[in-house]
Amino acid sequence: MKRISDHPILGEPEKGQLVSFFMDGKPMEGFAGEPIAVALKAAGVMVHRYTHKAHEPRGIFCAIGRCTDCVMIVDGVPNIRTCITPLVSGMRVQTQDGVTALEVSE
Amino acid sequence: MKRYDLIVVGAGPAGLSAAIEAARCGMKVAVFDENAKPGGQLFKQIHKFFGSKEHQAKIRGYKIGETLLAEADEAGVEVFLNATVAGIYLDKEVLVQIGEAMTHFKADTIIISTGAAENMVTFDGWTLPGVIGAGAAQTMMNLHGIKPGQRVLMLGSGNVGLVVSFQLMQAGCEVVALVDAAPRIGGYGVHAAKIARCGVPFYLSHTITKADGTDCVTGVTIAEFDEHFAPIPGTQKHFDVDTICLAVGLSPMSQLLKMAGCTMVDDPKRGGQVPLVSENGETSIPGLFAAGDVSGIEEASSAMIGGRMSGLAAAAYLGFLSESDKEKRLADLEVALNSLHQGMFAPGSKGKTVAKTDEGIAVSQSLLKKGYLEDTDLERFVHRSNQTDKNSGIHPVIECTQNIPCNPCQDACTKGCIKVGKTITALPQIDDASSCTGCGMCIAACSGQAIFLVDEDYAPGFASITLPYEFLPLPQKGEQGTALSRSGQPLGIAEIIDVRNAKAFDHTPLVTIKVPAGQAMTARFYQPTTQAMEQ
Amino acid sequence: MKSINDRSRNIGSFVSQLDDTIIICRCEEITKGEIRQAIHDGMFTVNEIRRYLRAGMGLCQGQTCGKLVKYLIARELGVIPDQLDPATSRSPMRPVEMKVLGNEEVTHV
Amino acid sequence: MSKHSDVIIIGGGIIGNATAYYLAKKGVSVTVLEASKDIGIGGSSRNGGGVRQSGRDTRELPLAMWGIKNLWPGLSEELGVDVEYTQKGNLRLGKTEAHQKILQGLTDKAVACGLDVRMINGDEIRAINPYLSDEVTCASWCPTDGHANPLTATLGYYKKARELGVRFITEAPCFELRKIKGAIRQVVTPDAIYEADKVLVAAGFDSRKILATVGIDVPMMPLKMECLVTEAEPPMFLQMLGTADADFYGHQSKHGSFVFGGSSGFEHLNKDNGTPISSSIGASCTCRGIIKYFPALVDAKIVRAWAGWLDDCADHVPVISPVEEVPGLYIACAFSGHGFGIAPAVGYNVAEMIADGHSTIDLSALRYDRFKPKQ
Repeated sequence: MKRISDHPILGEPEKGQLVSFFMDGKPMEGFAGEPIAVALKAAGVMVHRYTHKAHEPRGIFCAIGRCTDCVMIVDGVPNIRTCITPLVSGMRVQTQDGVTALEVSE
Repeated sequence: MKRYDLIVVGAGPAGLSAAIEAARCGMKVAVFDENAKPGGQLFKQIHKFFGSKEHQAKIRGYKIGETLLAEADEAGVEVFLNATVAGIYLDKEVLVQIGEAMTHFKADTIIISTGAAENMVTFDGWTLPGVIGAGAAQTMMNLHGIKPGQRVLMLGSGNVGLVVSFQLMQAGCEVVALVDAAPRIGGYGVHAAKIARCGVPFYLSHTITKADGTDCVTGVTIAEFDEHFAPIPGTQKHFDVDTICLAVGLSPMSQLLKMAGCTMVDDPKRGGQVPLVSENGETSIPGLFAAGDVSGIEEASSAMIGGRMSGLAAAAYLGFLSESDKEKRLADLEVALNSLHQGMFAPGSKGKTVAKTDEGIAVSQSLLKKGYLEDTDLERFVHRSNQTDKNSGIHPVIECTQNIPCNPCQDACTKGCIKVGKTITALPQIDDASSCTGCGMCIAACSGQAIFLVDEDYAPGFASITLPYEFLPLPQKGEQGTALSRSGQPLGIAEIIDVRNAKAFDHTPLVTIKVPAGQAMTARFYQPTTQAMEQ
Repeated sequence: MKSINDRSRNIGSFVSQLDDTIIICRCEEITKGEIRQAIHDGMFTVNEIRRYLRAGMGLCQGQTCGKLVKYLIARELGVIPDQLDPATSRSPMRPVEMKVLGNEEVTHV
Repeated sequence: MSKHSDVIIIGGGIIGNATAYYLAKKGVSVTVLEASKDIGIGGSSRNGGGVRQSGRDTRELPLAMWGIKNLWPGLSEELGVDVEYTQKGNLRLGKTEAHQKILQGLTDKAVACGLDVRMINGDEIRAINPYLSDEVTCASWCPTDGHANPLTATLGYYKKARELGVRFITEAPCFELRKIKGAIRQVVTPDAIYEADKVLVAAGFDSRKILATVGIDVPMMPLKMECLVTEAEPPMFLQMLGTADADFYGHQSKHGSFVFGGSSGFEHLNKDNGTPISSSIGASCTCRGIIKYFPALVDAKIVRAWAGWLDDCADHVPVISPVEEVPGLYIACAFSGHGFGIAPAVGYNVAEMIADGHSTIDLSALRYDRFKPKQ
């Protein structure tokens, strides 16, 4: 389990409503308002994008919106920093390949 | 144009402190922060702070953040969140993205307190998902309640690396090793000791040579380096990990100041590009100040004082505070700041090797290289450790051996057992004449978790040791587990004879274990049996 | 004259190293070898490396690699890093959509 | 090291670097003195990258046409650096009748000089670039125009010139030119006095101050302009764009970023703090301008905005000229914001002028002494 259910100092994390969203077409669940990257992490998604030149995987690196490594396509818009963009119910999140969506075989 | 007396950029410890002081002087103050939550790094700091009472010592960072916010609110400071400053222009104009729009603001004074950014190191595979900054780990676990990974290797033994390693364990992650290219541990020995006694090995003069994995990290190789930074053959070690955490220092995030046209200097002692500032943080542009890490990397306690100083200076600059009041109040703050700037971790001591404490005691080399005190170090440091003839029941053992600015233990003991004195970087002394009641307040007050209550003759052949235990699940009275040494080595069976979790301890439960009398000065941690089996 | 100002000074020829393939600029995927080669091509400043290779010109605008590039240049030129300026700071400090940047209150003159 | 060379070039921008390269190719020894710490820090690296002929004054048009025909196509290969030259045409856009009139005037003049440029209507425009909004009703279309990367082109010339032995000295601002026995001889900097038989002043707006030390004036003023660049976007179009109103210009780079210049209407009045800095209104204003032309770019993120000074000449046309009054002195400045596209041709021809005494293209219309008072 990736989520911390109880913490010795902080107790139980405060979370929003459990909502569903889509990751490369697949339904997933996360808490509304938490960063998209956190919901993905909880679901075990490590790769957020593949780089343009070398097609190398990238994921969360700085987690504070600075390094821009975790960018993905969110509701059709590329280069969205998922570590600081709150999750909204029904969001369509896609792995980014260069600056476009990664083609995912169903 | 919306105009304020003062615009503060960054709602971290420095920015909020500055805003509070300025607003209390009667200024109209706006604070902009790009994050959804204010407080900067404070809300990721779940450990108890060092310093003295005036520095809010023994209070956890996030609590200090809550206090600052309440104070800012009370003082009438307007805090704008999700408000990203795009740039600072001529005439102290600030362009801010708030929501889906840009808004222009002007101010007669500006304080930049944008904090710091993490440094990075490169190695083969450092771009793989699973390699993260230590700040990222803190953000994930302490703000968003998610583990960065299950098995983590930490690179960097400065205070950030040490503190985050401990936090990772608190969050339920396993820290497999702590690695640093330097030959000595950079952070406080007490932070290192907390980790070492959990069994985490330290590898100094080592660095990462490769992160393995195709789509994410699956392992890491480290190696010892010679003086030319070349790996020494045969010293490679491999760990199966899913996360590599980098804590290799911070750099001031000073771009806004540079854009504003402030004279900048590159000062390695302050972490990189910093503005040229006066004592109160005023830059080369009159009325524009810098406070906190952006003007030189330190810790939050200093940032809060620096923030307050620049807030007062800004108030005086605009006539909201008389020069004489300014001088007086700044002088007090100067004293508070200076008290933090003493001892072996003072900014002036950066990069120096300190061989002896201020008291003239040789520093433990084991602590610097392995993260824990050797038994042979104890005689020099631990009061009463060799006075078994005098033991008369429970008494504190303070394993605090470096001159760090901290004194809550002194205030915590109502019996006057513990003395630090006026200089808060002095090593605490135990007054034998005073009688310890075993209340445990000193343990809970010690930000370094370096105080233990020992009773050598708890029962015939057995000693009791009371230790801080900030982990879950909390052991239950009567259960049996393993006593661990300072280096995390199993010593034998330990029985839990008491668990106390008073509100006054502030989430530092005190666990008392019963161990054979011979382990009174060696057993320093407790491992539940279930955990030992899992490993 | 300060040491790096004479661009014809000899810094030796480019010799490839084992770790030249390591990425320095994560956004633009610029390697250590490319940066070292550029220094030997005469790019002696952080700004020049940016412009020549795009290192630090990607989405994060050099926030991650800025210091790394500076240290690489310093090492290759044999100077201390403090002698080198960082890249010029420019607005916006964070990437911002054109519709947002264009959406400001306008007071027409 | 010797302080003497055949030619000293003052200014390490693209004009200086290109001239240095073409001179070095001819075997001439050259020293380039650059005032700042960086090569190509001025207008050379702060422009929109246009390599166009259309919209130019007829006095500089021959230079532009010659450069596009003879130098730009092979430049990447010659310099060993990808200058990203893209020759896919230039659309100069209009929305109103007034715009139509401006564009028609420019087009007529260029056609008279032999340039393939013509006026097209809205449908034709959107056939070339389908992303343009319906507001755009007319444009001049020059298919042989294009764009390139000013950063790599400037530094490419520098790199190649350096390889050929040109000596570049940075942080060497010239504060005085000195004549010896009636001819130019010395260039004085804070750290050293450099000597040469010939001196080219190619220092942008600073040229005026430098030339004044030998009593020569070029009537120009620094004018601050602002540009911005987006994150990389999927490829959309390859043309260079401009407008009749000059409210924006730009292109999509090979890398995917859009580079746009724009205007807030205050450029001639903008202040700064000694370095060209963006105003608080420039980028926002440019964004609004662009969105009107390209609604599809609303979500593109701006990662960086910058400002630069251009050396705006009294008649908005460069001065490229020998100075007979000061034997050995040459001027190449006052490019008025459209120097990048002609820089290779300027470098080539100025190198000829300095080394051979004459140039392939007749530059007499760009002389320094052309400025006459009103009658």
